[in-house]
Amino acid sequence: MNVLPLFIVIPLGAAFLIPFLVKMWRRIPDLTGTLATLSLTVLAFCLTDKINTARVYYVGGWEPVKGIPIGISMVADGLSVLMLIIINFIALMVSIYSIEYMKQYTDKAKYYILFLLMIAGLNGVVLSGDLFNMFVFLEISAIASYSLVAFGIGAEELEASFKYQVLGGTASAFILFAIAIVYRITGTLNMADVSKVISTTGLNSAVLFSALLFFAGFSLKAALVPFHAWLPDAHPSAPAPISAMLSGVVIKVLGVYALIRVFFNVYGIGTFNSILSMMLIFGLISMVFGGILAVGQKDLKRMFAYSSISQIGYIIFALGLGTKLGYFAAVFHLINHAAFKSLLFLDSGAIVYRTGTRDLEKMGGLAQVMPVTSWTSLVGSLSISGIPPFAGFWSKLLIIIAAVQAKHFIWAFVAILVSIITLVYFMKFYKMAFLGKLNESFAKIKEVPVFMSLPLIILALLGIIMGILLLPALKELIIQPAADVIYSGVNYVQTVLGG
Amino acid sequence: MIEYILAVVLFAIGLYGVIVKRNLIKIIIGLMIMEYAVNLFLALIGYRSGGAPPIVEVGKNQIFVDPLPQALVLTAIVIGLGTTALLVSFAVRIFEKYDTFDVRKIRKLRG
Amino acid sequence: MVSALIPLIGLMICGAVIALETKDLLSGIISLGIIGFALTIVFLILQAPDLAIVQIIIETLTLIILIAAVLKTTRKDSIESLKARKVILWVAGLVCVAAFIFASLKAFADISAFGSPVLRMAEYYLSNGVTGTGAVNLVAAIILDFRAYDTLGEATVLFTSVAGVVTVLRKKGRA
Amino acid sequence: MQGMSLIVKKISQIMAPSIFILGMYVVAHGHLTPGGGFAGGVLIAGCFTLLILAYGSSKERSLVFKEKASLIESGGIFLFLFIALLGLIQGTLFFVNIFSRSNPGVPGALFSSGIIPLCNIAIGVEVAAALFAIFITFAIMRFGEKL
Repeated sequence: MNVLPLFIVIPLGAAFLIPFLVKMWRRIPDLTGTLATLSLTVLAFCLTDKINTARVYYVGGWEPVKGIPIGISMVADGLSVLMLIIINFIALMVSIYSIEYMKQYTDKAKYYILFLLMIAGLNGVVLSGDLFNMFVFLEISAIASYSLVAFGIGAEELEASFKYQVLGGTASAFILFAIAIVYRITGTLNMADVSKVISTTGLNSAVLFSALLFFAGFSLKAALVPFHAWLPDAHPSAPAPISAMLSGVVIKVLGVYALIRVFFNVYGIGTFNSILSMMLIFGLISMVFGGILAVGQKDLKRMFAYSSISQIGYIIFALGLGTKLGYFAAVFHLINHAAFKSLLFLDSGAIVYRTGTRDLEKMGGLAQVMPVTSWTSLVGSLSISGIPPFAGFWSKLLIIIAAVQAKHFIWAFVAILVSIITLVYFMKFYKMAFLGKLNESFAKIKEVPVFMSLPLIILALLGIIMGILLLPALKELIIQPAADVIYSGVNYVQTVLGG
Repeated sequence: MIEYILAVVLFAIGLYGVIVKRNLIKIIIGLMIMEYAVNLFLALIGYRSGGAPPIVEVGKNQIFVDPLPQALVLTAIVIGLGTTALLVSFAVRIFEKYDTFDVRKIRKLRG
Repeated sequence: MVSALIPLIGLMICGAVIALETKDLLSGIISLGIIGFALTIVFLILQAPDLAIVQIIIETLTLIILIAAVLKTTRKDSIESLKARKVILWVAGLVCVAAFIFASLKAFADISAFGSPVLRMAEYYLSNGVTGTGAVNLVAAIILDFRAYDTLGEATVLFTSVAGVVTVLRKKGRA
Repeated sequence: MQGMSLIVKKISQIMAPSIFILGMYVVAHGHLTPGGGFAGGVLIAGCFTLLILAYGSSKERSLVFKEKASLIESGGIFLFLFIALLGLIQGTLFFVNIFSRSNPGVPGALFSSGIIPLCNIAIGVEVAAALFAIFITFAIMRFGEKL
C-alpha cells in the first residue's frame, strides 16, 4: 500500500479528533500529538527505501490522460523525503518537549490541534506535485503558525504575529497571482506539466513576471533580507517549541524548499538563468546582515532569530552557486541548521522556563545549575558556528569549497568572515548565559524536567554522531538523492510524468 | 487585455495600502483588496467568449467557460475569509491592549 | 454583457481608493463592500454563478465581522502627519506600484487575448466531466472529485482559522 | 448580547426557517445547480446568526453555543476526511469517488455522482458550524470586562 496520503491523513485526523477525545482524559492532546508525530517519523524513514525513484500518487485515481495530468498528484522524490524526515523528526522532538513546556499556557488541546495542522500543512507542501495544491497547504501551515506565534496572547506576541500575518498574507497574494499567471500561460497546474509547457514556449516576459512574483513571495516566506522584517519579531515571541519549529522547519519548507521546487524543477535554471545570480546576491546579503545584526542583540531568542536569517542566507548562497557540490552543501547545511537551530531554540526555552527572562544580561553562571541545557547549548553553538568535528563544520566547509570551486573567491572569503562572526555571537551567548557568576535569584533553580531535557539530549547527540560517524551513511542515504533532485533540474518532468 | 491590467491596478492599490497605511484596519483592507484582485484575475482568465456557465444540460452541445479557475477562486475566497477573520481578531485584541489601531503607537509594529 | 466589465472594474478601483483614503474606518469598510459586491456582478458576467453565490454571502459575513469589530472599537483613522519619513514611505509605495503595473503591462502583451483561455487540464473536464463524475455542475465536479484534495485543504484552512480565532480571543493566555 | 425590537424578532422568526431550508436545498443540490457545501453552509450559519442577533443571548448560553459549534465543526470536517478515506479502506486510492464507479446514477438526478453530495453535506455542516463559531466568539468578546 502506498503510504503517501497518510502524511496528511494522520495529522489531520488527530487534529480533528482531539476536540472529542479531550473530554475523556486531559492527557489526550499530549498523547495524540506525540503518537501522531512518532508514526509520521517512522513512515518518513520508511520512504528512504527506493529513495532515488520518484513515487507519484494520483489522488482520486485521476491518472494523466494522453500525457496531460488532470487531477492532483502527490510526488515524493529525494528532496521531498529529506524534507519529510526533517519536518516529522523535529516535530516529534518538539511535541515531546511541549508536554512540559506548554503547561505554562492555558488550553493545551488547542495548541496541539494547531500544531498538528501545521505539520499537516508542511507535509502537504512537501508532497504536493501541483502548484495550487501547494498554495493551499502553504496557507494551512501559515495560518496555523500565525495563531501559534500568538499563543500566549500577550501584547508583544500579538503584535509580532500581526506583522507576520500582514507580510505572510502579502506573500500569499503574490504566490497566488503568480500561479494564476502560470495557469494563463500553460493551462495546467501540475508542476511537471507546467515545466513541460514552459520549456516549449521558452522565456517570455509573462513567464518572467510570474517568476518574479514567485521569487518575491517565497523570499518573504523564507525571510531573506530585505524581506526579513517579520522574522526577528515573530520567532522570539512564539512559545519556544514553536520558535524551534518556525526557525528549524517552517522557513525552510515554505521558503527554501518552495524556491528550489519552483525555480530548479519547474522553471529550470536553463530557462530562467538569472535566478542563480539573484540567489547568490540575496543569500550573501542575508548572510552578512543577519550575522552583523545578531552580534548586537541582548535578547537571547532575537539573537537566534537573526542567526536564522544568516544561516538561511548560507543555504540560498550555496544553491546560487549552481554546482553539484554547492547543492550538496546546501542540502547538508539545511539538515544541520534544522537540527541545531531547533536545539538552540529549545535550549532557550529551557532557560526561559526556569529563569523567566530572555535578557542575556540578567543571566550568568547557569552552567552550575542547568548542566544538561548548558552542554547541549554548547554542542549546538559550536556546531552552528562551524567548529570541527561537529556536523556544522563540514557543511560550512563544503559551502566554502564549493564557492572557491565556482571561482567566487571574494564571496568565499565573505562566507568565512560571517562564519567567524557567527562564532563571536554564539560565544557571547554561551559566556553571558552559562559562564561567570550565578545570579543569586537563580541559585535555587533546577534542571528542566525529563520530558524537556530528553529532546535536547537526542538532538545534541545526533549532532555529534552526524558529524563524526554517520556522515558517509547519511550522505548516501538521504543527502545525495536530495541534491541529485536539485541538480537534475527540469528532468523532474521525466521522473514524474515518465517518457 | 485591458481587463487584466485593471485587475493588476486593483492589486497594486492593495499593495500600496499595505505598504503605506499606518492603521491596522486599513492594512487589513489593503490585504483584502489584494485578495479581491487575485480572485478577479483568476475569474477573468477562465472566461471564454460566448461561453455558457459550466453547468451541463445533458444532451446539449455547448461552449463552456473554463471551470477550473472558478474552482480555484472558490478555494481562494474561503481562504481569504479565514485569513481576514484571524486578522480582525488580532486587530481587536491589539486594540484592547493599546486602545488604538495606530501602528506608530504600538511598540513592535513601528517601522 | 462583457462590455460592462471595464466600468465595473473601474468602480471597484474607485471603491478601493476610497476605502483606503477615507478618514472614517466605517466608511472605509463600506467602500470595501463596493468592491466585494461589484465583484459578485463581475462573476455573474463572467458566467460563474457558483462564485457569485459564494462571494455575495461571504462578502456579507466579512462585512458583518469587520463592522462589528470597528463599532466595538473606534471609527477614527490614525491621523497622518506630514513628516519626511512619511513622504519617503509614500514615494516608495508609489514607485513599487508603478513598477508593478509597468511590469505587468509588458508581461500581458505576451499572453493571448481576453476571452480565449488556454485549455489543457480543463479540456478533459469539459469533455468528460459529466461521464467521469456524474455531476452536471462542472465546478462541483472539479472541487469535489478531480481536485477534492484541494477542497479538503480548504476546509482545513477554515477549521484552522476558527481554531486560531478561538485561541486568540480566549480569556487568558498563560496559566 | 441584547435582543432587538419586536418587529425585528417577528421578521427574523419568519425569515430564519426559510433561510435554513434554502441553505439545505443549496447544499443538497450542489452537484446539480450553482452552490454547494460552502454556499449552503454559510447560509445556514447566517440563519443562526440572524436568530442570535434578533433575540440576543446570555453570555453563558453563548459559551455553550460556542462549545457545541466547535464540536459540530470538528465532526463535519472529520466526516469529510472519512469520506476521503473510504477509497483507501476499500483498497483503491485516497479520495476515489467510490460510489460513482459502482453505481453512477443518472447525471442530473439528485442521487447521482457518488461521493460528491456526501462531501457537500459534510462541508456544509463544517462551514455552518465554523462560521457560527467565529460569529459567536466575536459576539462574546466585550471590552472593559476582560474576556
